[in-house]
Amino acid sequence: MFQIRVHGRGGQGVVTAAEMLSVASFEEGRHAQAFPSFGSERTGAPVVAFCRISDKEIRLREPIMEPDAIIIQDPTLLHQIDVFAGLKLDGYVLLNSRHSIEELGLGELVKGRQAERFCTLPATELGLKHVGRPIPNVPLLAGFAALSGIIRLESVIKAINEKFSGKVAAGNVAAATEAYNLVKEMMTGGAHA
Amino acid sequence: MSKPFAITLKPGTSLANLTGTWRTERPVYINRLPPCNNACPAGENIQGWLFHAESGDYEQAWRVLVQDNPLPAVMGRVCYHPCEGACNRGQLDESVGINSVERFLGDEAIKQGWKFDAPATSTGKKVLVVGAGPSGLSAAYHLARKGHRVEIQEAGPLAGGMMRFGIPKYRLPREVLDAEVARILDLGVRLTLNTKVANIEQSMKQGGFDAAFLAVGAHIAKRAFIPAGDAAHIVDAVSVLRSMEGEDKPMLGRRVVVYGGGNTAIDVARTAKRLGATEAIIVYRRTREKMPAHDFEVEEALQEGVMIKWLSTIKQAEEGSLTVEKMVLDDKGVPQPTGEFETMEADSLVLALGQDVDLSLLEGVAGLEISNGTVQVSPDMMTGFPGIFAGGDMVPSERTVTVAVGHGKKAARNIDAWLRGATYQPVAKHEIATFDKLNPWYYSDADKTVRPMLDMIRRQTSFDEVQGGLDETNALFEARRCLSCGNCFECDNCYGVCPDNAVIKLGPGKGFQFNYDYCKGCGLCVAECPCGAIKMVPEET
Amino acid sequence: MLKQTEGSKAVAEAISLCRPEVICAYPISPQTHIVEALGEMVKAGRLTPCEFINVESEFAAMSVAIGASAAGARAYTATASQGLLFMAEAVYNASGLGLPIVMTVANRAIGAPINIWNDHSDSLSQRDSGWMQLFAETNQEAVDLHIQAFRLAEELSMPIMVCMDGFILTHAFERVDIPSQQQVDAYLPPFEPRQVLDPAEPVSIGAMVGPEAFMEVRYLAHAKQMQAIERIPQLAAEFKQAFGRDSGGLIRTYCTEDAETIIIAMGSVLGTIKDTVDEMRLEGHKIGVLGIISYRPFPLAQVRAALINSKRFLVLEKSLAVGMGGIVATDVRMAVTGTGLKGFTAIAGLGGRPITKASLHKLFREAEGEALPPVTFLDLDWEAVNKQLERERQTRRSGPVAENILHDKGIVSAKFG
Amino acid sequence: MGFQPVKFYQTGTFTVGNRLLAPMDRSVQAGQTRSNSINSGHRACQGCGEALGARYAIDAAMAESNNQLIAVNATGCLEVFSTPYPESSWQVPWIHSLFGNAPAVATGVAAAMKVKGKTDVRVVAQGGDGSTTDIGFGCLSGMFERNDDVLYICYDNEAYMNTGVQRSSATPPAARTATTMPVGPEPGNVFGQGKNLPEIAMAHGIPYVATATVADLRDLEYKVRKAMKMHGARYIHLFVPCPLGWGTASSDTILMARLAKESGMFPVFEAEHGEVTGVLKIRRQVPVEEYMKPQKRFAHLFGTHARPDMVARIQAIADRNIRKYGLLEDEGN
Repeated sequence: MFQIRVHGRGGQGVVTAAEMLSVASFEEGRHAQAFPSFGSERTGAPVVAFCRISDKEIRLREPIMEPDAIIIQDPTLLHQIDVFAGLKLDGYVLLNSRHSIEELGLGELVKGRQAERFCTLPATELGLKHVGRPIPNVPLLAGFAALSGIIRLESVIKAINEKFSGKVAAGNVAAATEAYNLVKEMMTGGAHA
Repeated sequence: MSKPFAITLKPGTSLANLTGTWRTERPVYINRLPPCNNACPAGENIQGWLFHAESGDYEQAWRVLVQDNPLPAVMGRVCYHPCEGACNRGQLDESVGINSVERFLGDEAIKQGWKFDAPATSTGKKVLVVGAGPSGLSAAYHLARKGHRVEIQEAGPLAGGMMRFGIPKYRLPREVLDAEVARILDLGVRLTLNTKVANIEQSMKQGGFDAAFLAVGAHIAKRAFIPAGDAAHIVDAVSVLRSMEGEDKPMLGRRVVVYGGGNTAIDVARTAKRLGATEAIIVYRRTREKMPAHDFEVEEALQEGVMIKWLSTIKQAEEGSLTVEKMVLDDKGVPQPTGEFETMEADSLVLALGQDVDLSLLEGVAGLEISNGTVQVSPDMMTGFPGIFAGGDMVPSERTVTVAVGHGKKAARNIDAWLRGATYQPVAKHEIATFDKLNPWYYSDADKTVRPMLDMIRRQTSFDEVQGGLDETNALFEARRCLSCGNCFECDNCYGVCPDNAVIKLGPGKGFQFNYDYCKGCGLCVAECPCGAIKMVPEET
Repeated sequence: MLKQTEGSKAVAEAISLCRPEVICAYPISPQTHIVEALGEMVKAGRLTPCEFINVESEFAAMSVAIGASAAGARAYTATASQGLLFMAEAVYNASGLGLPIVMTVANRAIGAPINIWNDHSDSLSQRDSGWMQLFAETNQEAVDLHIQAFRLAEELSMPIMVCMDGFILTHAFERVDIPSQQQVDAYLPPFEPRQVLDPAEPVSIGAMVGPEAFMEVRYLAHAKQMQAIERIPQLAAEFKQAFGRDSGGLIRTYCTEDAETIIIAMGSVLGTIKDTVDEMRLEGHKIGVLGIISYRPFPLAQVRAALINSKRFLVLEKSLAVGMGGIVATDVRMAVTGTGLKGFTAIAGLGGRPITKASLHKLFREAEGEALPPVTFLDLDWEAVNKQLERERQTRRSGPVAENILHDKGIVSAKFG
Repeated sequence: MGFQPVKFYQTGTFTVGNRLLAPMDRSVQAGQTRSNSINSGHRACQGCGEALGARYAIDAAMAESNNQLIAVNATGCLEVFSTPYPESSWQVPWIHSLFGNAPAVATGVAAAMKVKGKTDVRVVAQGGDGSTTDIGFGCLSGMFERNDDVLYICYDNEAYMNTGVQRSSATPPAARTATTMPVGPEPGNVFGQGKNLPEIAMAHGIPYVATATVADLRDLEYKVRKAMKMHGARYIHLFVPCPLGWGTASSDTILMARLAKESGMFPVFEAEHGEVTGVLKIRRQVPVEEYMKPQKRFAHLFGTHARPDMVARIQAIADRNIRKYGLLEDEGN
């Protein structure tokens, strides 16, 4: 079972991200379970959502305390809450930022872990560029697909098309594709690593 | 559908619960005597005939009316309508114009040529009626309807009595009177005119009459002692009015003084005015309030220019002038002389001081009691001589056409019983439906219809009828102002206001009945009955 | 059709397939997504004929459902928590009148302190209302139970609550098989009311019943639920035949054949429990699970039969009878009366407190060792509680309890604002 | 307004029936075939205004709906006295659910009729002043706001009579009830600003709002029939005196309603879409004393410890109604 935790702020599509991740996994014939950190948060408040992916039925209902991957939609959260709590030693981290992990001062965190599993992506800019809105969730999902290989880009695109339609869907697909390629490029090019 | 136990009930099943057991008092439908009926000297069932008139069934209304009074067209003109004085509606807005509706019905009957139903049976008995005045005509009519053979012997040249020879034409057109008399005669009543009965016993024996009803009226004018010069022109009102029916009209001069305060005085004064008098002055001892004449007649006379000199007595009459003394009323309302005199000009003086009865036909009849110039009769209208009854002005009572008609009816009933060897048992009268028994809320506001009056010039110069009749719309309206005091008129209030649906409506004309199985005795029906036709009575204990 | 979808949306689709004729909606978390989805379906004309009524309160929601049901319409509503309490009078009324209304309860705690997260306090507070209560373990079961609920409710002419854990199920995206309309139509016949308001055949519904018949009426309601004990397994079996899935029934056992210790629970926590039990089984523990699906009627005989061969049981419940202990546990103990079985109660997950495998591992081991007090409060912060108790001993006015505890726990209350 | 103008016929339209009217112009209550929606054998007190008002109103609704009617009843006297197991007085399909939810239940019934295409079946909800102005107020307002196709009839007898005459928000100032006893410097119910439910209903802008009394049957029937001709939320506030609660003679029930209207204490009017379209004028104005004196609930304002000051304040309320609604003929309107 692969467990992902998504951090962000109300209004950034955090819950949607987890849900789309589960849909993408479902499209690949796997079981998936997405759920929010059921709360009464309003726009701007820190929000958490979860997603489990497994090849068999998922019965577990506890919150994800030891995630295999963490997606952070808003880098300002780094200074406010312990977004990395419980991250497994071999875990993935994908951060929405124009800056590198080092630039963000996360060098300490990466120590003793697999540095290639840490990555940043200017997702907000991608969202603005392709969809016209500063919503980073879809680019991050695609970036996560590239980073982790847990899901395929095509599955993310399927989830996008299930969630959106028309211009919004097309923009998101474009953003996702660019994000996917960007991360792939970074991983192979190692430009930031 | 199998319905859930107790949760769901069948409709209307509360009929099993007889709430009538809650009652300590029960409502009962009653009939109360309407005050109009009670006040009618002719005993008319006024409310009864108004009921039919309300629905526009005038013939039925007329038929109910003439069960008691054969002269509605006359009565609708000359009756002083005590019914209207008693009418409960008078306490609401104005009394119902009963008299005007009666006249409408009477006129309608003449116009439509409605006839009385022929008597169903013939008794073979013969009754002599002496006098063709209102009392005699009434008695003859009722006797005829009961199947007796009736002959009226009348001293005068025409039927009608005081209706013809006492009441001026402008109040009672003669064609109306003639029509109603003719209708009575059509029943088979025989009328013999110009036949003065000199001796009643003899006349009965000669004619083979089984009974007689005497109604000779009061045609002899009362005289007062007034010192008068030879040339003074003094006449009595009876003669004046009687002569109006003849060829030669009375010569009263330009300035006429009438002495008296009754309706006859008014009639004469108004007649004088019409005959061309420039001044018609009534001299009366007391005040207007004390005047026996009906106020509306006084009012009409004043409108026509008749003058009235109150608190005055005539002390002396000379040619062209009268001496009059001023009077004052003492504590008891009796006029007392003041010693102040004045002179007034007068071409003639008409005395209207009342009338006496010519009782000569009774001379020698055994057992009769005469006092104050009238024949005494028992409550069944019979004189002291068995088989001889009397009524109208010749017996002690108020002297009006309506009273006379009532006497005729009452006498006829008693004569009929006497002829059958029985005693007439009047139906017990119901309790009177007084105003406090009504719930007047329910009656719509509706002012009395004003009857049209002849224009003043013609009133002063002709003998055309002064007061007009109602047209059909007005008559209907007026009839519908009746409150139906004391008797159910099917307004459905009891049926509607019962919270327990305990009033059963039997259908049009059939009224209602209480369903005592469910009536809880709340009394709402009694309180909300407009006409007081329900009352609460205690349950038997 | 298999779908990856939100629990609420799946339930809404299931309701829609049941062809409800009147839906009453009043927002309260966490049931809102269900009626929102239904509202959209009605407005879009995808669910027709159906009246979707936005009422002014839960009390009105149930009342509208009562009126609709009494008039012969298939009626549905959903609520949670305070909403259920606010409609409580009408809840009792609906069952008293025998109206087969189906209502989703997205289980949520009852305040104060106000709390929107999951536990079972709400529907359990309506334990004696006369409504049947079926608890879903998964969103798939929530979907299936609703379909079965309409059939059962209408057969017996009694209302049913389908209970699903708020947020944990309602807001969870997971795989759900949504049946086809044909399948549901074949399983669920049109509503044939037992009593109906009809001008053609007037009846008076809701009469005042005095001492002479009230007990009988109540007994008949009880008898209906006893009939349901028979019908629920039959309907589940028919469901399996038609839909090919095990869903519903009175109880569901897991690894109980040789179990010495049996964990009893209701709702979604059964999944976490099963995972924990699997792990313990791998370590050789003789432990099993008994899930109760039908809380009302309570399947006394079935629970007894499921437990009779074990040595001990632990009822883990998301509810608390304050001043007493467990609510479900009381019923379970009645089921095992006279068996000599050792029973424990664990109160867990109140107000959405996560029930973790880690805690369950510890708890179950203690249960196995019979090292538990009769009532355990799982993951209770004893330090905070004791501090507060101490404060109260010392000062009459010790301040707001919740605030104090949050301070003690080092959590800034503003974060929860 | 109030009733079809009828040609003058002896009693006009004040009596229940009038044999001189054409049958079609007569009241429903005058008919031999009226529905008697609430049948004999019910257990209402002697002279109950509510039993009367309910039959008046529901029979009229039955007539207008061609007997296609379903009635919903709130808890209260009407419900208790009409349906004690095993007997029901209702001859219409009828349901009682709770004290405070009749409007919502009616909404549900109406929704069921709509969804089933039974557009000819109409729904009436009814309750006393307690259920209407107090406990069921929220549901009523919701029903109004949604403009559900329900005619709601409030039978106002100005207190909780079913439970033993306790104050409701419709209880008039100074009136004695079991919870507003005639003691202290301000005996009886408080002088508050009142809760004018018809006006609150009007504020919802619903198609029709009317007040009526059991003393003006034609007016009541006219309003019920008019309301039944319309669709959407409609409200009729019907004044029904209670002999028990008011301490009046059982035979005075209608008189009390009449005096309430004639004194101006209970303005009778109708409104469409929030605007007053007609008032029933006072026919024979009476001072409020005439209305109050026969009622034991006001007895403490008269007699040995008379409180003319409080009576004057009540007269002021009536005067205000008269001004506000133009209840007198010469006051325009």
